[in-house]
Amino acid sequence: MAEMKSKKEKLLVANRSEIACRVFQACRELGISTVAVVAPGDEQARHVTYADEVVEVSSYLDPAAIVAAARSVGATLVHPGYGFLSERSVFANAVEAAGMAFVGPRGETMDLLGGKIAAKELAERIGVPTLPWAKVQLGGDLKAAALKVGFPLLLKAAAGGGGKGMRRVDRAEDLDSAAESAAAEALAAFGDGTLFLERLVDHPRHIEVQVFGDGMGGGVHLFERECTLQRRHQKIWEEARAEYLSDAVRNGLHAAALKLVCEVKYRSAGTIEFLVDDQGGFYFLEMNTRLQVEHPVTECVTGVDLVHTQIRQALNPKKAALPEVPAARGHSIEVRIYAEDPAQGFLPTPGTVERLRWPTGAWIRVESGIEEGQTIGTSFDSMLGKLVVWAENRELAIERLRVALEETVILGLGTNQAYLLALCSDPDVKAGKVHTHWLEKTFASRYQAVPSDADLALWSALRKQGLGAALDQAPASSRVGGAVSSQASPWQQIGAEGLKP
Amino acid sequence: MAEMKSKKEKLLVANRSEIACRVFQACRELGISTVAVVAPGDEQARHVTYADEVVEVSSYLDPAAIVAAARSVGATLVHPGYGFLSERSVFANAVEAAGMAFVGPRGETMDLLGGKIAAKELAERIGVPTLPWAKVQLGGDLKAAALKVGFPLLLKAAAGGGGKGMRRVDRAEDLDSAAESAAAEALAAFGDGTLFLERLVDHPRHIEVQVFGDGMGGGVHLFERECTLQRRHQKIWEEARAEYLSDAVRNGLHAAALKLVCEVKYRSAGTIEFLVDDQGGFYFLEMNTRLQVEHPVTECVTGVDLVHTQIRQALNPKKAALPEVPAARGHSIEVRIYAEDPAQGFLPTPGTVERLRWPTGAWIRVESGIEEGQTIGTSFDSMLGKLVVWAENRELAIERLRVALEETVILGLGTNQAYLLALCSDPDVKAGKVHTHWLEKTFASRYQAVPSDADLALWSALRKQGLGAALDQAPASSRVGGAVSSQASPWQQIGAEGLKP
Amino acid sequence: MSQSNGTLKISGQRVTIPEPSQGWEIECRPGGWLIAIRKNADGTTERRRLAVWSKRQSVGLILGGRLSSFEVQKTARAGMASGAPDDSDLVAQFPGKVRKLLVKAGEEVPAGQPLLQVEAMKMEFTIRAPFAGKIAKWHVTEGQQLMPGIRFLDLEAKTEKES
Amino acid sequence: MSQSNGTLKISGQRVTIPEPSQGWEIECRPGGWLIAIRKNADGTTERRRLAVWSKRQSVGLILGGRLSSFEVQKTARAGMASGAPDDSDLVAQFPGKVRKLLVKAGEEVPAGQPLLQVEAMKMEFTIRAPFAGKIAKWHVTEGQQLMPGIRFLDLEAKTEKES
Repeated sequence: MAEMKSKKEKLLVANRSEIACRVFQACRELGISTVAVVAPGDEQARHVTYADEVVEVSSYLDPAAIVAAARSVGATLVHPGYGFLSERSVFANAVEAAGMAFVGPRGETMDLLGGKIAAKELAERIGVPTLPWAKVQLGGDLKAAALKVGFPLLLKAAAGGGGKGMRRVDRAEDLDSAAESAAAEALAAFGDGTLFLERLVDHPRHIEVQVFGDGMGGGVHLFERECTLQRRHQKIWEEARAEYLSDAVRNGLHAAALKLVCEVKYRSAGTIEFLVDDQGGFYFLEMNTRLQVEHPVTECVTGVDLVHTQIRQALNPKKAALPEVPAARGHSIEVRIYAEDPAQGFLPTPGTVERLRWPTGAWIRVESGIEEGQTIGTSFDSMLGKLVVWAENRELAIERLRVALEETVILGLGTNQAYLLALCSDPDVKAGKVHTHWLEKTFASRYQAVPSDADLALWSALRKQGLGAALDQAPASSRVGGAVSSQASPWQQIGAEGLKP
Repeated sequence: MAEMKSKKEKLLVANRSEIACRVFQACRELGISTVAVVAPGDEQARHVTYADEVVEVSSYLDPAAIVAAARSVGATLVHPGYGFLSERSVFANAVEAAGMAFVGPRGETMDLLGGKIAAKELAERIGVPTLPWAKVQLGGDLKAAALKVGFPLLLKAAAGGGGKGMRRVDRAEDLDSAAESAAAEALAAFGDGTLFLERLVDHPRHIEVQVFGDGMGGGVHLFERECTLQRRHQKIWEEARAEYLSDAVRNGLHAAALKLVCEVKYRSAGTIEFLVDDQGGFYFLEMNTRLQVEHPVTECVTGVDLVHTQIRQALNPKKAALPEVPAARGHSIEVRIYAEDPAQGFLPTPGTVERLRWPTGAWIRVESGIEEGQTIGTSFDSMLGKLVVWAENRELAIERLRVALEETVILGLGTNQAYLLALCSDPDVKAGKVHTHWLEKTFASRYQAVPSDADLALWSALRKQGLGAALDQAPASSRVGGAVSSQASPWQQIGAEGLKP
Repeated sequence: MSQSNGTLKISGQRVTIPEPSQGWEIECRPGGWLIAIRKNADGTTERRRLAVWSKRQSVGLILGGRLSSFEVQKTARAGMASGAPDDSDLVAQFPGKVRKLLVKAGEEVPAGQPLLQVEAMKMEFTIRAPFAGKIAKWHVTEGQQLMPGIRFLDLEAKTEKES
Repeated sequence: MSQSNGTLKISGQRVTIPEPSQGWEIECRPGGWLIAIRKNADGTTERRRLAVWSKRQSVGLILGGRLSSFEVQKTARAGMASGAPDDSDLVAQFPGKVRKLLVKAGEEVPAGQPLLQVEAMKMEFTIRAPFAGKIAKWHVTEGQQLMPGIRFLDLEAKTEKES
């Protein structure tokens, strides 16, 4: 620790909101001064309040602007967070070229593993099991490739993520039209229309392994996480460790992850994602060459501060310091609180955080991305923060999460709080009988957005006693309520099918 | 877990504020409904907001009133918290007589260990080292007893705690007058004037061992805590585990603690306090037959939820369930935030919590006893809440605590926040070169209550720009500023000597 | 349920506000919590803790940790033709971009028919006809930036009564 | 330091408010934080984050996590005899009980002489003479309950100038 204080290190976080604040905490604990970047429209964001210095940049997605900002304040380290430029080798390389330490993997590793096809080929080469898959040559014999892979299958964008440019195909006849629209979407989203076919596992679980590499061929794993509860590939509930998983599968996943880390001489924190089917088979999906949103659950069960470990490594890369990983203990769950309405196809619900009161208590950890009074727009990701709990077992962790959610007060805009709370008491969630489509296929119909009559009657009583008197003022907006129509969301009835699966 | 849900258990907490809320969290996680009691003048307290049911009682110190309250709502369990009736056997017996489970030790154990003299005699009998001591028979040959014990010595109240009825005596001549005033003070405070003499250890450390007994002669220890940073026997900073302690002393403490637990067939959570001198000697002081304020630091390093464990045991006492205690991990520190001004002899600083914002972040745990808008008076304990941090080692834990304190916002009344923050950067604290009188003897003079000129100049600039404009209103109180007098605290210059040592 | 208490719009669903339940005493407590206490006939007391925020029509209500945010619809004034179809859903609620118009002006569409696709927050949404009718006029073009309050199109309701 | 900015009372110590430092731009940010930003000559910018609360004379200031709560003393108006000794410390600040009167009416006492013991919050405090003088009259008796604002006694300052 002492050697760190000699020359004041300065770290710029090329990210915003919650993850920027997480990295700032780690820096302040290590005596490192912090620099925030702020893009137009994000002035109110929480990370801007907390940094020691702030530099305006044109966009969080502009590598040159961010490197220039870092140089202008004499930053010695740059942490990319997740999303944005975190997996763009051009950014990592530019940071290192400017003589600053990039807190993450090398640019070349991102290129090697960023492309899903390259990553699959690498995995197969070192014996890591992958799903039956095939490249798609436009004009090539799509049907033959598809038959090799077998139906049902997924058409996937090689450069994509988050469900973009993805189409499910059950029958050979639908191949061509699906491939055409998927390629168009992928081209629009990532500037790269290349696709590949991948066998579809019916009720898969999404299990990922947290790894940390010393950049010289050495590495450790920090056990696995389960992120099966997703909606359109957007995770909202993550756990460590994965319950209901045989030791054989668990050890197989860890070994496969380490093989990859050592093969590519991976540096810093990373995550290797797998699909696990219900016959104990597991298949490599992709590697995220960055710190994940859900890293706190791994920190809770291992006691390892992943951000400290990343920063320490970046400060003296020669010293191949790998974290000492003790046996995992207990169970941890994280939920992501979003400004969105799950009962309206997860429609964004922007607004102002009029009242904010995070829960406090034993083994309740809050990663806040907002402050009271902050206006949340729609130009940036709508995650408001994360609630993370730990308990000695999964059953208690779910109860602790329920109590933490019951004590969370975010008022002034819509959030998915009630949806997350409903998950805590769902029998399938408790029994682990879920898969990556369960939220959309099963839970969507169970979730009741409208409060019970008794609750509404109580609110109605409050209203009569003048609480929230503001209610009766004349309506400012143009909408004068007319006939009762069963259809009618502000953006219409946007069910799941609003977005192609 | 399942068997608990069959018949809805109901737990009444015979306590208030922070510890009541801590127990409520544990109950809600176990599906047990909660009952709060509220004494006159405490209506605004936080625990009253959080309970499922609330019963008014004449006082938190009236056993009959509280047992009646518990029966009136059909409570099946009663948790005493700390202080108040938690170590009064009359209360524990009354609860059990009324057919309710007392979440804590049996009344008879309290009698056995509550009296300091009885506890010393028991400890000596089972070979637990104690300081040289002697009973004081009023009119008896005080001088002879004192010579046996040796100077310097402490005159202590047998029934007392918290520094009441305690006098340091360095010379035989001062014995009689000190004994007379100590006895008077003890009689007034605890209705029992019996005193005893105890050898005074010069620079002692206060180390205590957390224990849990099955009530049938079995028990476990959950390692030790260091609570050396005290002011007039009032702890403000506690750590687990105790750094700078040889394994010999550590193991000796644990073994001694377990001997006592098994001897008295101790039930539930308890703490055995020792004084440790700088030659590796340790001496039994007393046993606290209750859950301690500082229990969270032990929970953080072991992962054991002490309140769950107490409740589970009380629900099925037959099943001699002892917590599984894994190896301790990392280091945890708790600080107590009080509404008091350390620069004025820890003068109470009541007021209204105009702004409250607890810190959030990794491994930061908040046990809050207040809510924004609550008025804090002087009729109850002035602890506002506790900040607890965990980190992989002590050095990092202190840094994490510093950051958490830097992010704490409690405005509207005075607190000891700046005093605690100053402790975080004190070289003696970091090096562990402290003893139970260090705060008063050494730190008091180091602590600077007045902000730096630069900080005041900045505030002055804010003021000029109209922020906090209210400042310039006419003064409501009678005080018209006159000459500058160096003396002048609202309650005069109340240094440490305001209270006899 | 009587219309007198007005209606709410929760997650796009219209709900009639039920009769206020009786016998609640409300206590405002520190931390902005409201405690509703009701003594029941059987001597037990019911105690609910909630946090409420409201400004003009919008309400945020947290009860037992369940957040519901909704809009209170003013009860239709006596004079208004109560049957007028509600076309408030054809107005943009927040910033976004028009991706694709799916129907042409003049076309007849049934209720629920997808009209256009918009993109907000890196996600795509389909706007459907709130009622059957004819596309009178488009007010937006593909690729156009959207701000809250911009009307997409005019949709003339079909003559026969809404089902 | 000039008296013009008035004085503060922090933890019982009187402090003269220093000249306001120059060049600060203040930004009010969500969460009630105030950010003071100052561009220094060497091109670096200084950025301090604070939380402030104030009502009438009392101020709560958190700067870098250091809370200071203090009272602003109004600057003495020109007309007042500036030398009048400040006997504000002879008034109870909050509820408590008189335990023991240590001096009798009519006695001469030096500054700092213990006058009475009071008990508040299960702790005992000694009230000392803020300046040398004669005990003119006691207003409280032993065992009497105290409420903020109750004056303990009248202390007549000695004639010669305060040291």
